[in-house]
Amino acid sequence: MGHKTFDRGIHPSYYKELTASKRVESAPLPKTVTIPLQQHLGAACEPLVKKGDLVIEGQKIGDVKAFVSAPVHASINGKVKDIELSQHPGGVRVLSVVIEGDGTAKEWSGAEIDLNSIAPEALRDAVREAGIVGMGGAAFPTSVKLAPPKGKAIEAVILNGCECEPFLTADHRIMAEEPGKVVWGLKALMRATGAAKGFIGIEENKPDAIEALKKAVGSTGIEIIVLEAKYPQGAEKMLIKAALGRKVPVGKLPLDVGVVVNNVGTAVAVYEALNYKKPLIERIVTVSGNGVREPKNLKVRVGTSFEEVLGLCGGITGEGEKEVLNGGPMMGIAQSTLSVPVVKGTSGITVIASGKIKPEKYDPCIKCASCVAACPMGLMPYRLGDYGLKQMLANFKDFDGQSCIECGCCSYVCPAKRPLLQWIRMGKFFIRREAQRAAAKANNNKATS
Amino acid sequence: MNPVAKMFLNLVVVGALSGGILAAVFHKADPMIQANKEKELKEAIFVVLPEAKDYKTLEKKVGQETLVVYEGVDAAGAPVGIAFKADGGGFQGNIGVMVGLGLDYLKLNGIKILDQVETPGLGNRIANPEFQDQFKGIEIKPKVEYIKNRKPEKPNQIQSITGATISSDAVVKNINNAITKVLGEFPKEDLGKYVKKAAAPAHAGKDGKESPKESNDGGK
Amino acid sequence: MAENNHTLWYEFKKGLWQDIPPFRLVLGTCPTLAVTNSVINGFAMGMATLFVLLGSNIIISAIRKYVAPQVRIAAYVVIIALLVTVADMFLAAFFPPVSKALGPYVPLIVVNCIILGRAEAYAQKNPVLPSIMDALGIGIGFTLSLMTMGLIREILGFGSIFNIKLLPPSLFEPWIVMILPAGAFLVFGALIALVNYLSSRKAAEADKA
Amino acid sequence: MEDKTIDKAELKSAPETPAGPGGERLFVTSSPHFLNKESVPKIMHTVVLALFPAMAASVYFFGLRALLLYVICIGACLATEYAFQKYRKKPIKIYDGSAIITGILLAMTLPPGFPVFGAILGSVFAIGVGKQLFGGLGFNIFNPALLGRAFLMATYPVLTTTWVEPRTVQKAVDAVSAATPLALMKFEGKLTPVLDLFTGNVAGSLGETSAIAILIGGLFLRYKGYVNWKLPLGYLGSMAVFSGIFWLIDPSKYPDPLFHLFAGGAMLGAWFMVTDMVTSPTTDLGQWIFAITGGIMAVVIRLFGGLPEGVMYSILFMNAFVPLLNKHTRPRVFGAVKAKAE
Repeated sequence: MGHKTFDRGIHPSYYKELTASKRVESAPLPKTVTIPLQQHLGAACEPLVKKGDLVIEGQKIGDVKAFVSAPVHASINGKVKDIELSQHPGGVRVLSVVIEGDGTAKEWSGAEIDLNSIAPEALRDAVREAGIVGMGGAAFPTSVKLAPPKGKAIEAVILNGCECEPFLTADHRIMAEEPGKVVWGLKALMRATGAAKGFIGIEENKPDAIEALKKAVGSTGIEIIVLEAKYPQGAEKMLIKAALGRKVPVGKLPLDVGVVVNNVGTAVAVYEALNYKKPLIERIVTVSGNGVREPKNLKVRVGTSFEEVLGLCGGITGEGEKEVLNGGPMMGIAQSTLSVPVVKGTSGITVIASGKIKPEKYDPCIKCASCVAACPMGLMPYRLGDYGLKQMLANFKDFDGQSCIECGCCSYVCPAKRPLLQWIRMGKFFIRREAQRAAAKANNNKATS
Repeated sequence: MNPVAKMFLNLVVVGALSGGILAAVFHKADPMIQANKEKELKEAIFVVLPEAKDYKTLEKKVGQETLVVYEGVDAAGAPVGIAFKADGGGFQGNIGVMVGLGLDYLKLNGIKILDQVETPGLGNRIANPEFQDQFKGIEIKPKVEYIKNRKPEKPNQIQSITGATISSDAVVKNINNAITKVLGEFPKEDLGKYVKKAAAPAHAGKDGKESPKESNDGGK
Repeated sequence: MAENNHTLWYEFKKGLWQDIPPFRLVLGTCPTLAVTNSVINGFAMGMATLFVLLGSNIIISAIRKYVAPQVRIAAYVVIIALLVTVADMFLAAFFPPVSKALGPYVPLIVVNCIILGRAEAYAQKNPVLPSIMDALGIGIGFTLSLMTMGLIREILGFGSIFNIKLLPPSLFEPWIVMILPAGAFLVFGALIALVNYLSSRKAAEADKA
Repeated sequence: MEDKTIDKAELKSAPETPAGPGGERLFVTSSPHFLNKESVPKIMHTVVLALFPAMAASVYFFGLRALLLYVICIGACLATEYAFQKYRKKPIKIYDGSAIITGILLAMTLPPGFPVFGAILGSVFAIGVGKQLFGGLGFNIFNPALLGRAFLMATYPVLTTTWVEPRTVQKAVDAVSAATPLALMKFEGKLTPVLDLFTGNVAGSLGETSAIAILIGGLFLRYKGYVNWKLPLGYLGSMAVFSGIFWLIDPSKYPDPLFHLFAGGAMLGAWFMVTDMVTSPTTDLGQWIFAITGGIMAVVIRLFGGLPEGVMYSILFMNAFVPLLNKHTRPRVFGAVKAKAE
């Protein structure tokens, strides 16, 4: 205790000891990869290759002109087998390029370049070209974050090394094993945004990472902020509040308080993109959970199927129903099939065995206020849940339901096991649909008049 | 007909007829109502002054209010004691007590609770005979006192009702206050001076009207 | 004036269940809550109300064609006030203990919504005979309601019916709360629920048939 | 009406490659996929456990009669709960422990010599009117046990205020009735030694006499995390401060704060009734207002009201304000802009 933090939040059991001290292993080359053309928030890419084309590792295979997007690259050498709709771990089906590998791989290396020799604009372009997106899970294109709108100055870049999700240790290992790359990446991000200050926020439960980074930072002026281990410390808004004491206003972005937050994994990707000219085709994935025989931290090519990755860890084990999650247990998305590929935003694959963790029946709300005490956004989830479920949308809006960041703290703490977050999502969904319908109606009216 | 005139006529007719009927009913009923009140008062006085067979009403103006005291007389017309009402706040509302005081101005002849709205089953036990009878023969000097959960030891003590201390306390307080007032204003030797008029032997019908306290009760 | 075709019997019986004032119409709740701590009080209050209601319905129905609509409420109120005063005096003269127990609630019949409500809703639109039946029905329904309240409250609150002790005090400890206003609300709520439940069941059965 | 969601639906309808290894179906639910181990019955049963010290103390001080009252109240509460759930065709949930708590708390507010029929009546009212008529667990506005106690207070005013001395100080002869420390203070101006109040060696309701036993249970609950520390702290704190002001003004007329905290139902109320989850506010500010105002109310009733004890009515009174407090003391949404100037 005594470390900086934000208000409320929860202290779940972390189970990080399963993989926290396991060095990252490189996964063997996959035989085929399925690379979705949309692995980021924003516009989907158009395919740049055709069926039957030969591609090499790092070759751009999809891009689009839109500002909010990032190109995708081939992650292995081989031949384009197919371009088809395929299940994305985000839950939808998107157009994907299937590449059959030829078993060869490329070596990526290069000398550290002098940052001062590159213009910020060039840095940004390089980041975009490398297809770098936020690697914490949300997969927001990094280049967009680095290009603030005119009139808004960025004062500080914060690297997010909190990794507050239970089970996940990918960021932890990155910081412990490659602190130099992290710090260099942060400097590059600072140069790209023109920020004077750089911070790295780490939770107190990763002492070896803190130690390693402190050594790497030396006297560069970058500050390492040790934060309390609490969920959701890694949520952007919470991190900014904890580290700098600034609150991002409702409906605004970190930019509005002069801050950009990036994941430590992103910083390493930036390092490799600038020095090795290596696009984002590989990432570190924590494979853990009580349903995995041998939990591991693996360096995996984008496009490798979950089934293959799990196979490298001894496969699924355990009794009862199993949930395979893209991400950690708090915010991860459950998969209906193991054929989904690892994407740029896959920070972990968590397998929860025994579906009993989530009972089907829930009890009436006893107004214990646990959810109110847990909600990092200062909402009243027990009410929002009711309003969402009953579609009382006016009340839902009045109680600021749309500020929900879907961290799941409310559902986690609820002693009555009420699926609060699910109901809040319903509320948000109905409001969105209502707005769409209203817009459609307005359009129709315009057309007729 | 002119509508305004019709409205006017309507109201006049209805009003006049109603007034007439009311006057007629009042003429019949009022004596009986007054008699009922008189009877009630008389009964109360006779309870607290058991030897009295009739009473005289004594009045004295003290500032704004008029103090009323009833002097009980026996069959021969000789005074047997005085009775007066003691009002005051109880636990929930007013408690009205009729107090009978011996002519020696030393001992109570008895009391009767006239009105009370104390908690049923608890405070309203002040109206039970067990409680009221305790006051018979109680000395009023220096003042009436109550004690809890024990038998009274001194001649000026009564035992309060278990669990209804506030109501018991209120009764005792009211009695003490009223005694102080009456003893101050109606000294023993001056009693005769304040006689309003000799009590009518059969129907003391008009007496009630002269007592402001009683006409207040009539409004209930 | 629209005159409906209901039978006189219908006009009478509707007040006994279908439009029973305190429970179905939720009218006249003030005396229902205030004076029903014994059957006798309920009965006396009900009878006083019945008398006023009957009188006002007869008079208003009889004069309905002669009163200018603009002043009708004023005229009705005068008539009702007259009847209430008469009732009050009658009770004070002949039944002083009842009069004392009912306290200010007899004069308050003037503002009882049932009286003016029936005058407005019924008597001023209908001839004398149906108005009498209406007043009798509503009045008796009201009296029965008050007596039911009084019965329950007296049994539980005093352990007696018509001031006759049912059980020796060693066997039954009276529920004081039933004599208090709180008890009136509890019984009133329970009876409204019961009446609603019974009529909804009746309606369901009627639907089935 | 053309809807964008339709396109998505078409995509989803494309054939799926099912399942995991060996064709096993995977379990798909919405996040979070990880819940803590709390549950309503667990909370309730822990509260029951926390009530044990006070129950044991009352059996020690008042004998087997106390035990009988506990058994009767718990049994009657469970039976009423069962009857209502059965009649309303709801799932029978009498084992969730909430009715047991109501039964114990109700018994704790009764005098040791309270008759059995009264205890049953109070239990039926507490669960029936106080809880099930509102819709069952979680929907009641008032603390059911206190509502049952208030009903008994109005129904049997004599029986609910007839106390006996604890066995430990009873004189050889049959001591029929005794006065509680608060009644002694109010009507006779006598103060009971704080040590006796603390251990519970005084006349009073079953569960409220022994401050130390209640404190043990309360702190155990706090340790378990089922008591929101703001509520007992706010309630007892405001009682102490408010009564302390009067004590400082005139120590001869008003008792000291320690007396207020340890006498009567203050401890029991503060640890087990103010903290009732269902009937206390859910917001931080609301909880403070609820607890502090409740404490002040209790002292006001004790010092200036007609009754010697004010804890029960103060809590019931504040219960009525909980929906209002919840509505108007919503926490500040993270990053909320102060004034919506636009």
